[in-house]
Amino acid sequence: MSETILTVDSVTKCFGGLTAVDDVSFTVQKGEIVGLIGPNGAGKTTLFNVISGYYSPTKGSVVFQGNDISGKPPYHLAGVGIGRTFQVVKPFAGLTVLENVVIASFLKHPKRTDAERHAWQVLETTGLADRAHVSAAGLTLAGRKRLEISKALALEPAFLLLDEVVAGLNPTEADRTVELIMKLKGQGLTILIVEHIMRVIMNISDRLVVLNFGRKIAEGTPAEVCGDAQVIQAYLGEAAA
Amino acid sequence: EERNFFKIGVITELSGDLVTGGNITKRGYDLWAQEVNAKGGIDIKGKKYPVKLVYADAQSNPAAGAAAAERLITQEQVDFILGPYSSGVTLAVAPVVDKYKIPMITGSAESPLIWRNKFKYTFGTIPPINFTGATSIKTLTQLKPAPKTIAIIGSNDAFSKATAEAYKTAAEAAKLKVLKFSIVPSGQDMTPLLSAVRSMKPDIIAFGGHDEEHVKFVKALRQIGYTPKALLMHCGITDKAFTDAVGKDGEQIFGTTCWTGTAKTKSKILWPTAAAYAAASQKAYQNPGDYTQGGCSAAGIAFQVALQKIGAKPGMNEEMRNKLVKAIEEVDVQTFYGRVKFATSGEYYHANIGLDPLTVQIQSGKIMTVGPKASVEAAAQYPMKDWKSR
Amino acid sequence: MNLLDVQDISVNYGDIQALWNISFSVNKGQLVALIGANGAGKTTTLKALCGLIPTAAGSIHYQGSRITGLPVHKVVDQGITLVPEGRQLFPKMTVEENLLVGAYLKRAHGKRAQTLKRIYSIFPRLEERRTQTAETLSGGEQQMVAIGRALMQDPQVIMFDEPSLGLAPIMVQEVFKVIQELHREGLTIFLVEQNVHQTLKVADYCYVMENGRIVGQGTGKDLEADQSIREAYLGF
Amino acid sequence: MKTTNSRGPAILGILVAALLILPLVVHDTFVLRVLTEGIMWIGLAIAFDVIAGYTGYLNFGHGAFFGIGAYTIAILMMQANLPFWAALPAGGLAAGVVALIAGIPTLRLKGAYFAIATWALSRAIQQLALNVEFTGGPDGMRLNAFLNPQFFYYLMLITVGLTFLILWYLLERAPFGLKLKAIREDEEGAKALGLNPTKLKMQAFILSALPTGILGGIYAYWITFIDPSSTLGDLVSDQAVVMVVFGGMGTLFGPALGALLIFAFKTIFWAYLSDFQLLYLIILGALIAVSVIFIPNGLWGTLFKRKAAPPRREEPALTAVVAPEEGN
Amino acid sequence: MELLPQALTDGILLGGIYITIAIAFSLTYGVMHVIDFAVGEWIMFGAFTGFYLNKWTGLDPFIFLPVIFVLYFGIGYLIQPVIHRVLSGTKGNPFLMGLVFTFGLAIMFRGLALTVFGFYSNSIPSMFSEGSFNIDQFGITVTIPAVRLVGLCYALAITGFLHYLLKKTNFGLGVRALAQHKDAAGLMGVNSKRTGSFVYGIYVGISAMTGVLMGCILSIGAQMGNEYTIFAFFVVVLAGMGYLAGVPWAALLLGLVQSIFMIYFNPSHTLLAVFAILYVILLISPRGLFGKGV
Ligand SMILES: Nc1ncnc2c1ncn2[C@@H]1O[C@H](COP(=O)(O)OP(=O)(O)OP(=O)(O)O)[C@@H](O)[C@H]1O
Ligand SMILES: Nc1ncnc2c1ncn2[C@@H]1O[C@H](COP(=O)(O)OP(=O)(O)OP(=O)(O)O)[C@@H](O)[C@H]1O
Ligand SMILES: [Mg+2]
Ligand SMILES: [Mg+2]
Repeated sequence: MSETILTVDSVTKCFGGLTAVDDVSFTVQKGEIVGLIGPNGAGKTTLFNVISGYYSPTKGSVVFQGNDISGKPPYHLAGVGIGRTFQVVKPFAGLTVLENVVIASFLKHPKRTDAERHAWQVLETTGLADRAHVSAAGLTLAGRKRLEISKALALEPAFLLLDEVVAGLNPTEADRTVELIMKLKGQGLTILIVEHIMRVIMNISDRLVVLNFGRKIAEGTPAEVCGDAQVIQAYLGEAAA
Repeated sequence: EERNFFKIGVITELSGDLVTGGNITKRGYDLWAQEVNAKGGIDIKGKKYPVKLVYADAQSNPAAGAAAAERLITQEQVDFILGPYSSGVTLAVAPVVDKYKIPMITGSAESPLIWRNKFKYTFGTIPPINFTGATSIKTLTQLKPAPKTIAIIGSNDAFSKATAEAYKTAAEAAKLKVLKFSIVPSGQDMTPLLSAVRSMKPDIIAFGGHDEEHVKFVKALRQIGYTPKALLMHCGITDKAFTDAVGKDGEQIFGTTCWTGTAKTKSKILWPTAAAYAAASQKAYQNPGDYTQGGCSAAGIAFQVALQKIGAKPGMNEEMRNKLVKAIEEVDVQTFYGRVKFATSGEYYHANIGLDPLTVQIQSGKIMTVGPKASVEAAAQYPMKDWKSR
Repeated sequence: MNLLDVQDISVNYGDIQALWNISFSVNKGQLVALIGANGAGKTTTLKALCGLIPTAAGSIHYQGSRITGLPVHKVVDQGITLVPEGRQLFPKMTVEENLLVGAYLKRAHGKRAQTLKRIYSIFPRLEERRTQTAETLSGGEQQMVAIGRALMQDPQVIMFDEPSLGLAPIMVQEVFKVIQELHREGLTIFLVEQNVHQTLKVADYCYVMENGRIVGQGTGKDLEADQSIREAYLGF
Repeated sequence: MKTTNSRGPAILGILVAALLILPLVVHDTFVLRVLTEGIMWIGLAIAFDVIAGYTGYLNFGHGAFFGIGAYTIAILMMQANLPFWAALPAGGLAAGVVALIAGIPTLRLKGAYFAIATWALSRAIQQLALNVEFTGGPDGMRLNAFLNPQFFYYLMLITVGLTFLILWYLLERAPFGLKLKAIREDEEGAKALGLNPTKLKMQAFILSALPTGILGGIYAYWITFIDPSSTLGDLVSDQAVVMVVFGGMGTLFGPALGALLIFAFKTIFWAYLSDFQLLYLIILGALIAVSVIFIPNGLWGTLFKRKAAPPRREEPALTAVVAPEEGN
Repeated sequence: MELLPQALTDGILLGGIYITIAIAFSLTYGVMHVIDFAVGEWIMFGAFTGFYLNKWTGLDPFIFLPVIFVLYFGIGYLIQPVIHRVLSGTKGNPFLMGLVFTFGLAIMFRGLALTVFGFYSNSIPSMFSEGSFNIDQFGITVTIPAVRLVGLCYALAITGFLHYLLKKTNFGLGVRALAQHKDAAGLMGVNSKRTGSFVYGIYVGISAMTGVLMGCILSIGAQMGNEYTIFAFFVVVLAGMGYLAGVPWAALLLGLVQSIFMIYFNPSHTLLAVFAILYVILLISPRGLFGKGV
């Protein structure tokens, strides 16, 4: 497995005077799970937003499956196979869970009946099928996080960006989500994930990229990164060491 | 339908932007009906038929006006109609009354547009503004020392703009130099514009607008402290409400109208004189009434005269109504309002051309006619006294 | 006597009942924790306690007097405060203004200069950022402001709703350190957390919630030893 | 929602059939006129709801499309001497083109800003009509009278009926409606799912403008007189807002019901209680205020307990920045 | 060119009027997130109250400003809970509902006013309506009507007062907190109901006082409200909704545009220009002139 699916090439993103992402480069290979970690405010979500087209990079470029996608709008990227979730889960609150997913299914299934059938399948996979007709606003946090994943999956993406989909879940719920992620990996999906819960991130990631103050300070297997003095000092804290 | 009273539809603006004008027309129609009924009704060949007014609010909206006409005609089965305050609503109502062949006389709408359309069943007792506007300009130019320059401002609604244009045409004809001619959006504060006007020092400032704008205009002029030799507005100033609102700042303002409560008119029908009408109005509404209200009462009288002439009884059929239209076209009568006679051809088709337009001036809170010569009650006070020394 | 006494409270969201006859109590100076699955009703419990949502039944007593049904501003006036889920700072205000709003109450207003100093000594980071608007702070910094703001009220009971949520490990340790510190200083603490391991370590006493009901209780050690609790809430 | 989807069309079918034979039974032209106007308001309300209820953009300048349609037809018929049938589509087209041109910049605005920008735009258009020659300025325009009540009744019925059907298909059956709702709920989030909000909003705006312009055109020919204050004023926009909110936003039946009831209330009051004309304003105002308090979901939403009612969004936008990890 | 000083003066004075109309309105929007369609009607009610008080007592209407403030403060204070209820509803879209609610109020108030006050226009006389200051120096001629100057001073005083209240008092801190996050403000001990009522009361009170001023400068009538509502919206949006500090600048800009347009361009296009400018500014800067609206 060494086909590169995503290349982040010296990406910098500034907001006014603030450099949220500072000259970050890394690659993601097809089929692997890469964890993106770093202290709060390190620029992880910002980098996600750059990759998924919400921001265009101030400098640098993002190459996806050989095409330069920097600056392309999100809906275009959804079309070429990039699915993402949001750290702040925002379901379409006025719609049902099913409708939420159907909207994403339209991308590959323009007919409404097909889209609905596909959405049901996705909900089965993510374990939300029994809540399909519930208003999305009535879901618990765990449910909403799962809905967030369902919507991204309904796009039938090749590459998935998950932003803190486990945060706030209790350990059991977290385990179920981890299982789901592993299952998706099994289906050949490539995943870039942000998470603060070490128990989760260390277990599922093939590789880790660590950001601090917008810069990449480390990259490697979980074990390598855990031992990195800089990472301990900036992110993990003494207790973890 | 057999009835022993005349059922008359009234379409006017009882709500919406033009509620003020609409209510003034209502007073005019009501006062006429009251007076007729106090005398037992309209005397048709010795039998008296009282009148009953059925109102329909046009909501200051042409569509509502048309619906009102349709309702009054088809559901209320009125004998004829007294018409709206504004030209816009009148223009929407006229085709409907034409279609059903129901005569309508409006006591107010005075845009020249109505008459150009030559609606067969629509009449009006107030002469169009382009007909009346010239008189005042003429009166002013005859004053000494003769004014040489004029600034004309009009609000951007159909009536006010027509007023301003009428003044402009008349001023150019009278060889006055028009220093400024501006149309302004309705309801705005005109102070900056008047500052510009002030710098040109015109002898006359003429303004076409509605009630509320008149008040704003005078106050703005007063606030910037420019006193022209003559300030001319339209008939709006003849309403008592105007003098009430502006007080002594209203003194010596000129206006154009075709009737005042002191007009020298004589009549055998209902009120013998304008003064008698004004007194009746004062009694009913604590307001002597203005030319719009008078015009509306006169519209009733015009119907009355035509009905009597053809001996029409309530519940007229189409033939009778056509006769009535013919009779209205032939009306030529002296009323408290002056002579009512409708044109039967030309650009004033079915508008009242029997009246002599008047130039009036507010003197000691009263509306005095200062021109033309035949109607003069008092000499024009000219030039206007400075705002500050009042 | 219990400082805070909750008896049989129920809460509804429209047709849905979220809490079913919840009872528990908190002693003065204790650190009591509440754990449970997502959607168990923990946040709801906290909101009901401080009057942010109405209770359908039951009673809440604080220092022996009934506070059920009091509006939130009256409850906090009595000395209870909440560090809410998601921090809920005033985004356009600076750090210092956020803290000063904490001293809005009469009780706290007089000594606000003093308390402010103390908070800056606990969180020196905040003093560095005092003129920065809250919305531009990092997640951990925001959490510090939220805690500081609650402390500005000079409360006797402070309730935390998932203070470690979304924080980097190093910040989580920091927050737990502060909580323990406040506990040592004698504040009464009611802690809702998803980070069950840590929580059970620091709590004097702990309640477990499920589907809107209290289903278990005990000291932190007891619960950690309990097999069913381990399976349900500790994972792995 | 399921129930309205299946039963709604059936009830609607019966209703349409009744409406179609009505003029054969009822000869009272006033009743026909009132019905014609009532149907027109239904059309205006549902067209308004495409952008307001489905897409979440409250257009306070909806009346501008109506006026543009009316003026286009008046100008084409009176100045270019086109027959009505040729002018009518142009009315809708003109409104659509204005929607396209105005939509590109305005649809970038959010919430109250969009509402007020569209309102300012409609005011500007009104001022424009007051100030150019070919519209007749404040004098307005008169069209040649063709006063056939049946003709206008059927024309209005067919236009609004078709509008309803097309909208119903697009919004309730085809993916389009659901996509619009996604934008209403969360425009940013919708992008991640492959939706192009700019394009969809544009389509909705034009879809809202087209029928409105056509209705304006029919109105002009029917009433025979138009001027800036009656066709380009606040009347249409204001009424549309009230009708849609009263009936229930984000559905087609809600606005239709709202339009019908409010129009009926107005008309009955106007026709039969005209002595209380000012009381009417007081009652209408109070009715609006009270209905907002007691039926915040609108009549339709309350009667049929829609689950999909947009719930209350807590502190808008602000908290999102501060509280990236939102809980419940 | 000789007209320029006067044009600027007129524009600034007109701007002063717009400040008075909009400033309190902006405050309520900022705190309660309600777009009050009835703002013009509050101005109208205040104007008529001043008119009748003057008529009955013969005293200068400015003397009654405090009375009118207190009276309308009370009315606003009492009405606010209803608006609050609408805005904190859990169903529908409360923001829209609030908008429609006040829209209903405005219609009702207009009907009430037409019934009670009648349909005539009027004017309020005051000791200030007479005088004016004339500057005639260095070839510059400028007239400043006293009553408009008073209006400008009033506007600045109110602006100063609101600024002080919001920025320097504990109450103001609570108000600002409430504006940004209702629940969190409650947790800080801010009584959201009472504070909301206070703010709404202040707004209604100030608007009513403004009405008296308008009656002295311009005219009054039962249907006058609509015009003021339009300009209040205009200024508040231009300033950035709820951004109080932007209001004076937006108001002055509006006044100046109107004045300069009336003097130097075709006056008939004044409103066209005004609306077009609002439109264009919103497109360039979607959150008002300063980009600081909420
Ligand atoms: N739209 C924006 N405008 C200005 N600053 C921003 C914006 N978005 C993010 N930032 C800033 O950029 C920095 C990086 O933020 P980002 O959200 O990417 O952090 P993060 O690594 O995801 O943190 P966390 O773990 O807390 O979610 C922060 O300082 C943040 O305040
Ligand atoms: N505003 C609301 N409207 C309707 N239901 C709600 C609302 N808030 C919470 N609920 C429901 O009440 C139940 C309890 O929610 P609560 O937020 O108290 O859970 P929690 O234990 O705090 O969960 P978490 O760990 O996810 O924060 C859940 O089923 C939730 O869906
Ligand atoms: Mg993040
Ligand atoms: Mg919670």
